[in-house]
Amino acid sequence: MLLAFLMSIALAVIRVRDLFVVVMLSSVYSFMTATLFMDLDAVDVAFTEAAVGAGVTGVLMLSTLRLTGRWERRPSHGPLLPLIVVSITGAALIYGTLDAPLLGDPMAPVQQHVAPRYIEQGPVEVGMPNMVTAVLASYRGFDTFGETFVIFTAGIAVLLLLGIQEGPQTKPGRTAIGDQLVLRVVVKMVIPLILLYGLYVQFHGDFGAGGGFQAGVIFATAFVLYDLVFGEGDARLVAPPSWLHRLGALGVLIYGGVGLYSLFVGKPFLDYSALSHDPVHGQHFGVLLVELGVGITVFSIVLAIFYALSGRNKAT
Amino acid sequence: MSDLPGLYNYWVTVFLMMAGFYVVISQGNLVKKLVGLSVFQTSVFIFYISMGKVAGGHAPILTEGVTVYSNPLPHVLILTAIVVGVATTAVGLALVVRIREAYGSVEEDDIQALDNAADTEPDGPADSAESPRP
Amino acid sequence: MMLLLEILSGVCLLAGSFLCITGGIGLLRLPDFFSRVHAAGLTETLAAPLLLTGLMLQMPWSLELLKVLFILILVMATNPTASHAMAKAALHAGHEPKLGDGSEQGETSSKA
Amino acid sequence: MLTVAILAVLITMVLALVRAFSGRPSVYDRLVAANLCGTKTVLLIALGGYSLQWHSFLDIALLYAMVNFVGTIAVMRFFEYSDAAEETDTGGSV
Repeated sequence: MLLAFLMSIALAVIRVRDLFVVVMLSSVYSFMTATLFMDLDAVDVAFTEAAVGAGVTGVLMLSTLRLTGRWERRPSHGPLLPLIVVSITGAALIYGTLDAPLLGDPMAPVQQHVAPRYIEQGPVEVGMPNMVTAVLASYRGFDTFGETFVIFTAGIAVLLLLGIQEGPQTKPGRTAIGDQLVLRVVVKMVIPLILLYGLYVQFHGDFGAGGGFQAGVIFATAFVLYDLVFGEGDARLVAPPSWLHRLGALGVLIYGGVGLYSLFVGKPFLDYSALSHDPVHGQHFGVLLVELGVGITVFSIVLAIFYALSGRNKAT
Repeated sequence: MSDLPGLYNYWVTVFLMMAGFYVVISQGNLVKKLVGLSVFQTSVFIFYISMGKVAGGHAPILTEGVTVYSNPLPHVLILTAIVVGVATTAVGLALVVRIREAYGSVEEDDIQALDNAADTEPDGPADSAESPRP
Repeated sequence: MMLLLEILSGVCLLAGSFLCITGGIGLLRLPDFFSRVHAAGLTETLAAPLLLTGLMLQMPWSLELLKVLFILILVMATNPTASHAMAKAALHAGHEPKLGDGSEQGETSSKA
Repeated sequence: MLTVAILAVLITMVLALVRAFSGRPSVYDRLVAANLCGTKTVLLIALGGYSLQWHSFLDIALLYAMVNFVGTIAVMRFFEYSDAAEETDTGGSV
C-alpha cells in the first residue's frame, strides 16, 4: 500500500510542472518513506527522514524557488531517449535483483558479517540500549566524525557561494502571514514545545530513537518556524548568523576534542574508554559528548544554510 | 505488509530509482533535477533499509524479551547519509541560485545557449527574456 | 471496568474513522476551496482526537499514554491553526468563497 | 476496532492523495490535501504502531505532527512571496 503511494507520488513528481507543487509532493513522499522505514524497523532512520526530508529539505527548496521562479518550462526534446535509457537500466537492475536474498531473510549475507557482533556485544560494551546510537557514535565514530565534517564543509560551501548576510536585511513582520494573530499566538506556543522535544531527542538518544543528527534538525526547525512567521529580522536577532558559524565550528571541535583527549591519555583516537575509569561509563560519557557535538553542528549549519538562502534578495 | 516474503521491495526501489533518474536526465530545470536526485537518493535508502530487515525482527533497541533484532548497521549508514544528503542538496541549491543570478535562468537549454553565445561573441550574453509559462 | 473501556474506545475509534472518511470525501467532492478547507479542517480536528482518545483508552497506564496526550494537544493546537491560516492566505491571494444564492453556478468539482 | 480505524485512515489518505494529484482548481487545494495527508500519517503511525508493537512509535508521530505544521506554514509563506513577486515584477525574466 505504502509502496503504491510512493510510486504514484514519484510519477506525479515527474508530471507536474509547478515546482512548488513538486516540492509539496516530495514532502508528502518523504512522510511515506518514513512510514515505510518504521515498518522496516528502522526507527532512527524514520526519525531522521521525517525531520529532514519533510521539514528542512522542503523549506530549503522553497526558499530557492522564491529566488529562481516557480514554473518549469516544457523540456525541448522528446522524452523518448531518456525513457529508453531508463528502461534499459531498470531492466538490468531488476535482473540483478533476481539473485538477491529475499526480504527479511535472516540468512542473507548482510546479516552474517558484522551485525551479530554489534547486536550481541554492543549493549554490553557500550552500555546503551539503542544499538544504532552505539554503532553510530562508538564503533563507527570515525565515519560519523567524517560525516559531521562533510556537513560542516557543505555549510562552508553554501556560505562561500551565497555570502554571509550579517544582520537583518528585511523589516520584521512584513509578511502577510505574520499579521495573522491566531498563527502568531499558536506558533509562540508551539516553538517551546519543539525546542523541548529537541532536547529530549538529543539526550534520550541512548535509550530510544534519536540522537544528535535528529535533535539538531529539530532545533533548526523551530528557528525556521520562527523565521517564517515573524519575519527574517526577528529570527536573526535571536540566533545571529555569526554565532551560528562559531557554533558549527564548535560542534566539530567538541567531536574532535574528544578524540584528541583519548589520544593524549594514550588510547586510540576516539576511544571513549579513556574518558572514565570504568570503560562502559566512559563510553556512555563519550557518546553523550559526541552526540552533543554532532547536534550543535547540524543545528547551526542547517540554520545558517537557511539564512543564507532565505536572506538573499531576488536577483533582477 | 513487510511480512510477505519476496523481492517486490527491490522492484519498487528500482522503479523509484528509475523515476528519479528519468527526472534527472530528461528535465531541463535544475531545481527539478535536484528533486529527482533526492527521489533517487531515497530509493537507495529504502534499498539499504530493506536489506537490513530481518523477518520477525524488532527495532534495534534493546528491549526485554526480544531476541531477534534487525540489522543496525544499514540504519546507521543511512541515518548519516540522510543528513549528509540534505547538506549536499543545500550546496546544490546554492549553486542553482548562483546560476540563476549569473545566467538569469535555471533551464539547462537557456544556459547552454547562453554559453554558446558567449563563446562566439565575447561581449557576453544579453538578457534571455523568456517569459514564464502562465 | 475493562469492558466499559473497550466499548468506549471502540465507539471513539469508530466515530473517528467515520469522521475521517467523511473529511476525505468532503475534500474530494465539495465544490469550492473554502468548503473543502472546512471539510478537511473540521473533521480532522475532531477525528484525530477521537482516534487518539480511542487509542489512549486501550493502552496500559504508562509514559506512552502521556506522549499520546501530548500528540493530541499538539494536533488540536496546530490543525485548526493551519486550516485557519490556509483559508486566510487563500482569501488574501484572491480566492472568493462561493456564496450560495440558490442556483448551482460555477464549476463543480469535476473529479468523481 | 483498531484495524477498522487504520483502514479508514488509509482510505482517507488515498482520497487526499487523489485531490493532491488532481490539484484542481488551485494550489491551495493541494496544500489542504497535503496537510490532511500529513495528519493522517500521524494517526496511521500512532494506531499502526500500537497494533504492530513498533518501538518508540509515539516519538515519531509527535515529530510528524510538528514537521507537518512547519511544512504547511512554509509552503503558505512562500506562496505568498511568489504571488507578491509576480505582482511586482511581471516583466522580469523568471
